[in-house]
Amino acid sequence: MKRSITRLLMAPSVILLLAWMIIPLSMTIYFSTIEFSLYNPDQNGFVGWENFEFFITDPAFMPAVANTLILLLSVLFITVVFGVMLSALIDKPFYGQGIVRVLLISPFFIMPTVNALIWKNMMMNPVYGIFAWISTSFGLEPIDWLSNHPLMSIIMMVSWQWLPFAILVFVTALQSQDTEQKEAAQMDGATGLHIFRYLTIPHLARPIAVVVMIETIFLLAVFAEILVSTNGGPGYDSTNLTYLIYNQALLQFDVGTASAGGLLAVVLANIVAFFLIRAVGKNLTV
Amino acid sequence: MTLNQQRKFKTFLTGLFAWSVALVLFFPIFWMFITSFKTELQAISVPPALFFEPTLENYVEVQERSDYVKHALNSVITSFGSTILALIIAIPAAYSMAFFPGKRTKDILLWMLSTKMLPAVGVLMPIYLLSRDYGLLDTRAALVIIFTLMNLPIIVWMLFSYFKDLPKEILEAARMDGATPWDEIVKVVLPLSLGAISSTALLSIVLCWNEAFWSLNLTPSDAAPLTAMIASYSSPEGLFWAKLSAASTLACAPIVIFGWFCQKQLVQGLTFGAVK
Amino acid sequence: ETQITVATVNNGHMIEMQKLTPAFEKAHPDIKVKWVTLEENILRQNVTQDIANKSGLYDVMTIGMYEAPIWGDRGWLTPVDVSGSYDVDDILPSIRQGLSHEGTLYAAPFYGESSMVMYRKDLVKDAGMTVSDRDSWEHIRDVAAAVHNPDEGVYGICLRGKAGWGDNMALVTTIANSFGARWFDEDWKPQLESKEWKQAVNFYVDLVTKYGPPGSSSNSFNESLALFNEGRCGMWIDATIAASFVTDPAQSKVADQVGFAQSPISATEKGANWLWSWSLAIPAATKKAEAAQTFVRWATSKEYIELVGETNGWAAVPTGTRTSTYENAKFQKAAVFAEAELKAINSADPTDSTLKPSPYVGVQFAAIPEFQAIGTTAGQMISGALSGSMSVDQALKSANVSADRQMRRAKYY
Amino acid sequence: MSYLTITELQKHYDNYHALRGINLSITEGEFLVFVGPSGCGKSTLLRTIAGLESSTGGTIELDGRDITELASSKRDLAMVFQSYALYPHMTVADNLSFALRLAKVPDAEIKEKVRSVSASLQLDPLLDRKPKELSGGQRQRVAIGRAIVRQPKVFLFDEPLSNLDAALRVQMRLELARLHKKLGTTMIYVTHDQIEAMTLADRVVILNAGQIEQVGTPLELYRQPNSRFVAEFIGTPKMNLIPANKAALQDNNLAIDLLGNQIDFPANRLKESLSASTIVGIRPEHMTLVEQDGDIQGRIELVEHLGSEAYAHIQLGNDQTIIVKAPARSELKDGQDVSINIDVQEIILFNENDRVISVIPEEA
Amino acid sequence: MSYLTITELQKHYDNYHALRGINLSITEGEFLVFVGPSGCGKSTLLRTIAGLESSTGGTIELDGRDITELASSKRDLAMVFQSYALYPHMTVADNLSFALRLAKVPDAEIKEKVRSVSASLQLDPLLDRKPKELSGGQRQRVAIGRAIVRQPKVFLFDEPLSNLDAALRVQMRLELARLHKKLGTTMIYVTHDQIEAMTLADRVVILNAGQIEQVGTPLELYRQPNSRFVAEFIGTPKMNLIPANKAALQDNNLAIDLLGNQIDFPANRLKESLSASTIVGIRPEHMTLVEQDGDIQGRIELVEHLGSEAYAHIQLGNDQTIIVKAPARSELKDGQDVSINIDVQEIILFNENDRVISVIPEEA
Ligand SMILES: Nc1ncnc2c1ncn2[C@@H]1O[C@H](COP(=O)(O)OP(=O)(O)OP(=O)(O)O)[C@@H](O)[C@H]1O
Ligand SMILES: Nc1ncnc2c1ncn2[C@@H]1O[C@H](COP(=O)(O)OP(=O)(O)OP(=O)(O)O)[C@@H](O)[C@H]1O
Ligand SMILES: [Mg+2]
Ligand SMILES: [Mg+2]
Repeated sequence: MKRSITRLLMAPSVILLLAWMIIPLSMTIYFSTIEFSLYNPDQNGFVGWENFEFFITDPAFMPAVANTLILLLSVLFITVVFGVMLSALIDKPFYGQGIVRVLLISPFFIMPTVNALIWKNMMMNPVYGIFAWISTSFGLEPIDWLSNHPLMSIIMMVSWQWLPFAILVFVTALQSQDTEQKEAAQMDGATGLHIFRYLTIPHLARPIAVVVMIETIFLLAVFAEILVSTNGGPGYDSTNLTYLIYNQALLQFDVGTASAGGLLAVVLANIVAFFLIRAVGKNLTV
Repeated sequence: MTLNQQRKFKTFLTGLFAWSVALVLFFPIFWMFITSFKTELQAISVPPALFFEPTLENYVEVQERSDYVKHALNSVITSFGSTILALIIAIPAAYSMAFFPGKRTKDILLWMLSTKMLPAVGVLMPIYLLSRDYGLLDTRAALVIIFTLMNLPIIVWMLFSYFKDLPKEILEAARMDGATPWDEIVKVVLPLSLGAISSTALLSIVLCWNEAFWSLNLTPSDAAPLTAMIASYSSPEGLFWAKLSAASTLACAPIVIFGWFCQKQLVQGLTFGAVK
Repeated sequence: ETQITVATVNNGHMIEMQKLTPAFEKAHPDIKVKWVTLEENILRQNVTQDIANKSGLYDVMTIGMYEAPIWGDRGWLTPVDVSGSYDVDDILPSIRQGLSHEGTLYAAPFYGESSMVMYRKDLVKDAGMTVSDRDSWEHIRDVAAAVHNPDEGVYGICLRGKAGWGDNMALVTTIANSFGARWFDEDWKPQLESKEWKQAVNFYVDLVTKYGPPGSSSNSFNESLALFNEGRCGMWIDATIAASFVTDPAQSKVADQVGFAQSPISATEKGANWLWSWSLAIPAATKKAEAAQTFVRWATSKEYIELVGETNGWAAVPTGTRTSTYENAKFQKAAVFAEAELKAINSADPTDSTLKPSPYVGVQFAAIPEFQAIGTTAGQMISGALSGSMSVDQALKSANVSADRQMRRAKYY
Repeated sequence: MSYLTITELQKHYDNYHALRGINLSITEGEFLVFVGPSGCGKSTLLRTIAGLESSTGGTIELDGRDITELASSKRDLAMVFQSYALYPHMTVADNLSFALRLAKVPDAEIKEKVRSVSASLQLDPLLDRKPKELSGGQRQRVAIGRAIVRQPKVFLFDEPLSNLDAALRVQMRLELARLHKKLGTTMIYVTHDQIEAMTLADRVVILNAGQIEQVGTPLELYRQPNSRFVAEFIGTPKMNLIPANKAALQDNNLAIDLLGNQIDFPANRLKESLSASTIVGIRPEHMTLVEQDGDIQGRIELVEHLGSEAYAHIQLGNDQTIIVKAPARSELKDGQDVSINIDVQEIILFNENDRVISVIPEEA
Repeated sequence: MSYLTITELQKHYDNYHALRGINLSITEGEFLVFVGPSGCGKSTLLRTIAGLESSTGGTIELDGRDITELASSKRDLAMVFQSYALYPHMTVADNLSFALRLAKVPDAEIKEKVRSVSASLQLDPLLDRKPKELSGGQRQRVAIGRAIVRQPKVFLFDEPLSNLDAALRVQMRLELARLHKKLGTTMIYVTHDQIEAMTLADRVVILNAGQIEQVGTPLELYRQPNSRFVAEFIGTPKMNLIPANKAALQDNNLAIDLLGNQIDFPANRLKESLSASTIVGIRPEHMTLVEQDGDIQGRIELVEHLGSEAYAHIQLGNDQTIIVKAPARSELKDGQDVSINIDVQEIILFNENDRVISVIPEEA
């Protein structure tokens, strides 16, 4: 077919996304160079790099970057590892498989704010939460999740949300695994564990890449859970970059600094994406 | 134990384990559901009240306070509307990328995905100002546009991956039969990829349905979807867990049930080109 | 027919107001009211964006004592029409003062609150202690120690710990005030590293860690309320509005055992209890100012309070705004906490809340735009100190550095 | 002495009775081929022997040991799959050594075994490639290599050549035959290609609907089929089957009325008495086209020239089409009337139950 | 009169020159078959004719019109794909009528055409099924029906039978031949199965590495190959090629020294003079095994019994293995020494460039 037609077909998507990227981005770049606080909308002189400097020198900045990465990597790790194991498990036939699947994927459909509220108030509360109740029932000291392990608590909530997504993708992928290969391995003397290790995991390489890619996009943007449960605290222990920007933009109404932060986040996201695409990109488009 | 018995026992163990994990993971949702039938006092009682007289009081309260139907309708319209719009825009692009790849196709695809890296919080103000200037604040249109653009890259990508796995010969056969590109898309590609399209759509709908940031900032009132409704039940002064549970149950139920019904589709279509 | 959009916070009194809308619409058939009810944080974001960008989505917005003077100063708000039957003089003077800028009332108080001590009479008595009307913090600590019995699931004292300028910092500021501290000196230099702050925060952290429930660093009003109503707190120092919840048998297991007292003091009485009011304001950008005024006047009138009293019982009326409410015999009878609450509110003075002189208005906050950022960061640090992830000195130092950055950037000096 | 003995083997799927009592004994070193139409249970039988399916009745004994309940990984059998089922992410070398590594064989020994197998199958230049970089025939060889390297007691093959193109199939078939000769290991081979069955097998097992129809050497099956099913199944082009109207015994000969013409059949070859409706089976290569006065007449519908020979498709009086093998250069024209001579010695008769009622003597 | 004329057709892929100047003229109604080894460009040529690949040089003319640059949908050709490429979401009836509906043919006419095609291909009972509910052969028929219904100028087939099993392949091959006879439409057929090529084609085009090696009728190619490539490619089992040491002219005969034995070859059949290294090509069916005193000697390595005949794989003195066709019942044993007679009339000689240097006369 003619090149021109293929271009024409792609045009709407490309143009829209280009606009979606360029217009806000250029406005953001503009805002990041002026003094722009919602409380003083009339003062908007050019300030150069000041907003960036202010954002980077914020004592919360480095912890936020670190937390962003820890959150990202931990959730990726948890969802991929448990996702692979659970999907391998529910891929085999057993009684009530359909219902188990439905139950397993349900958390993915729950709104992030609701997720955080449920976990914070009903699960993790050290006095009247379910976890505390379980601990005390066993005679243990309840863990004060949000105070003592704030980032881990956030990681748990986010993982709970995204694990089902990983399971969904992996279950789909497992359906295409060649049964004859597994049988061949069986004849070769492989146990179930061997098959999982030597056949299933390599088979899942590409779906894992997909899950990592998509989750990364969303995990870099996590903030609702933080806002609802810990407000980024205690200290900066659960502040991530997105929450820090949120803090600037919507708690302090400092649009200039928030824009600068936003741009820095784009840079960070692209650095992550660069490594990610290097690592898994080959798998994505082949 | 005979071979058969061994296998049965293994199956039993698998089932047992899978069931336990599923129940544990589902528990928070179950608990939210249960809590929605408690009084506020029961909701915070220690140890947790397992046996209690269920009350519908919370649902009545939600019904009185919020126009659930309006919010639900907004959610449905914005998530379905933007998904349909995004599909309409994405399908031709994915088709052209999958069946007529050029040297740049891969780069374009990765670039598209990278537009998703823009943190929403960072560009809130530009979008807010644009919406204000074009009179889009508190309109469904604003959400539809934003959701569409937000999900477009993933939709293009998912469809692209799937289309690439379609047997090329079928399209060639259609071409030999005299089909134009339009015929090819509408009469061959679309019917063949219904599974993928519906799972893509489902994913997009779920993401839109649960999107809270833009809906809270741009459409808090008339066009407010269910996520905004939740915001009127979370953390007021006073006990709120039971009422919040009821509101959350109402807000999540449609999409969860929808997801359950489409689970098969979702599992079939989420291949991301992984099935060869 | 005019339709006005009212943005409000999702607290109980506002919900009540929403439910009573038909009464208003009946009295003013040409006005229709549309409600946007949001959680506090989200509401604040929303209305701030709306008003700062002049988007004009809302005709009436619910704002706090923090915003009213700042926004009034910016000219973003239309002054409240206090003419005629409105009886502006009935409004409690400290509240009125907090909502005014240069003598003009920019927001009509819907309900007001201060902080006070709520305690379990039974537990305190069993422990052989007493709580008097205005104790020192040291005494409160001793009572907490006496009542504290975690094995039985009872904790000595429940206090806010969740980071946020309106959350933990509201309480911590009042403690600091009573220890003689202030946010800024006369030159707007942040004073968080002062001796008084250190004393106060050390005391607070010590108290909560020793006698507070687990998880305090993520508790705010609601979490404490839940604990208290479950019978797990010997004492609770928080907003006066809590009084109506803890005495409500439908919500509280300990409704008949609650005693009230004024917030504790230490070096000074000044600023020992906070002052806050949720109020209705009319953005300057609205095109429906007239209808909005009508609504605001109705919702914050004596008649409205009466309406609630008659409809839902006098224990449920919005309090802390008008003298007349406290003079009402029916209210006095229904609300055991009436006296304590009025006393608390009246004793707070937003213009003079620190021992040493300070340049800002506000008891538990400073009514300047930068305070949100400063207070939020300080809140995070102090909750960090509370959870043990840093020392008090470190926390205050970080908070001070951060505040200094903000003030410098805003060119205060 | 039987090496692998299968007794009354049954396999029920949920709703399908796939194996209906299979009895078979296989001697050591034998090359046994299962053939039969699609769905007859060949794969099921093979997989049950392999332990990949559990049997629902009967026993399997290997080398004196009952392996019916043994896990497949412990049976010491190797299998080559139709799809080859190579491990796609491993190199050829890793594919070959996988089973040995699992069995924790010492590295040096693994290396040695892989080397020897790869040398004998000419895989040396491919050892570092991944399966997707191999051609069909090469994959096939790797799959076989993977089986050989373990030195199992029995090799099982499930249609190993069916994914290859014709030329390669011929070549691989020969290689398999050579391999069997060299290794001398027992092999069980499933196919539905009867050329493979005929050329490879020591004995062929013909399966039909979950039961054994006949077991025998290829030539036995070709020349002395038990039933019409076997007769039709074995031989390309297929055996022609012509219904005979009447048959009467005259002297020592049976006079069969074949479409109006009478042919004489030596009656001493009859196994049982004739019934009214007899079917005459005659293979294409046992008929010759003659100018005139042949046993039956017909008209040429189509001639297929294969170069070395030709197949004439001939329409008979009863509208039936039969195939006759003709020499390569015969000048046959479509539409031409022809006369056909039948080699009566090679005729096989079937009764109405499709069982054979005549026998071709061992050496004619 | 040429109906489809291909002139100097070139096709470059990014990094591969797939067609290197193809010249071909096809008359109306002809059945032309492209054969050649895998990767030689058969599919590319067919797809270029179809317009599915754009050519990078040369022209294609159909019925007097230059179609080189025309979109495939406008060329009025129909194609049957190896994978059938049926529309999986449509019923058989919809598959058949799809092209007609696209062309906005009136409903009544569509109905009529589909009815007639489905009747002639016996698809009537299947019309309401979806492709996945059909067997391989049925799918095949639907794919053909889909092509027929449009009454195109030329049918293109790309290995349409290669996904079928052997028995079905034979049957479908016959159906195709009948179809061609009935419709009389020009057909171009790609296969790598030479039996198909031989039996179906009016003319066969042998492709090799993007070029035409030889064009001719099946028997021409079989008997008078131009080159060793063609000779080896056509005929199963393959032609045996034995290097001849010396050759000397004696009287009218050429004395060829074949592994020490001398055979006499009629010199009048030589097209060109002999070079030092000559290769003698002889097909398996042109040799016979004799007790003794044959032209050459060897030892039987392996005998494949096909029932109707047998292939003897014989190892010669130079360690080369040749295949000799033997009668079905020959009592050949592996390892037995044999003597072989060669039908000298059928010998074909090749020079060191693998071109033919002798010719078999038209009628021997
Ligand atoms: N898992 C199963 N569940 C139910 N029926 C099955 C199952 N596997 C096979 N069958 C049925 O058992 C019968 C025998 O199948 P099998 O695969 O052994 O046939 P086959 O002889 O190998 O055929 P083919 O030549 O097509 O491979 C078939 O009718 C098939 O439908
Ligand atoms: N899209 C392409 N890009 C590059 N090279 C190609 C492409 N398609 C085919 N080729 C190359 O062109 C050559 C001819 O391919 P073609 O498919 O025509 O072979 P073929 O004769 O049909 O082989 P087969 O019998 O295997 O189908 C092959 O070497 C192939 O690798
Ligand atoms: Mg099979
Ligand atoms: Mg091809």
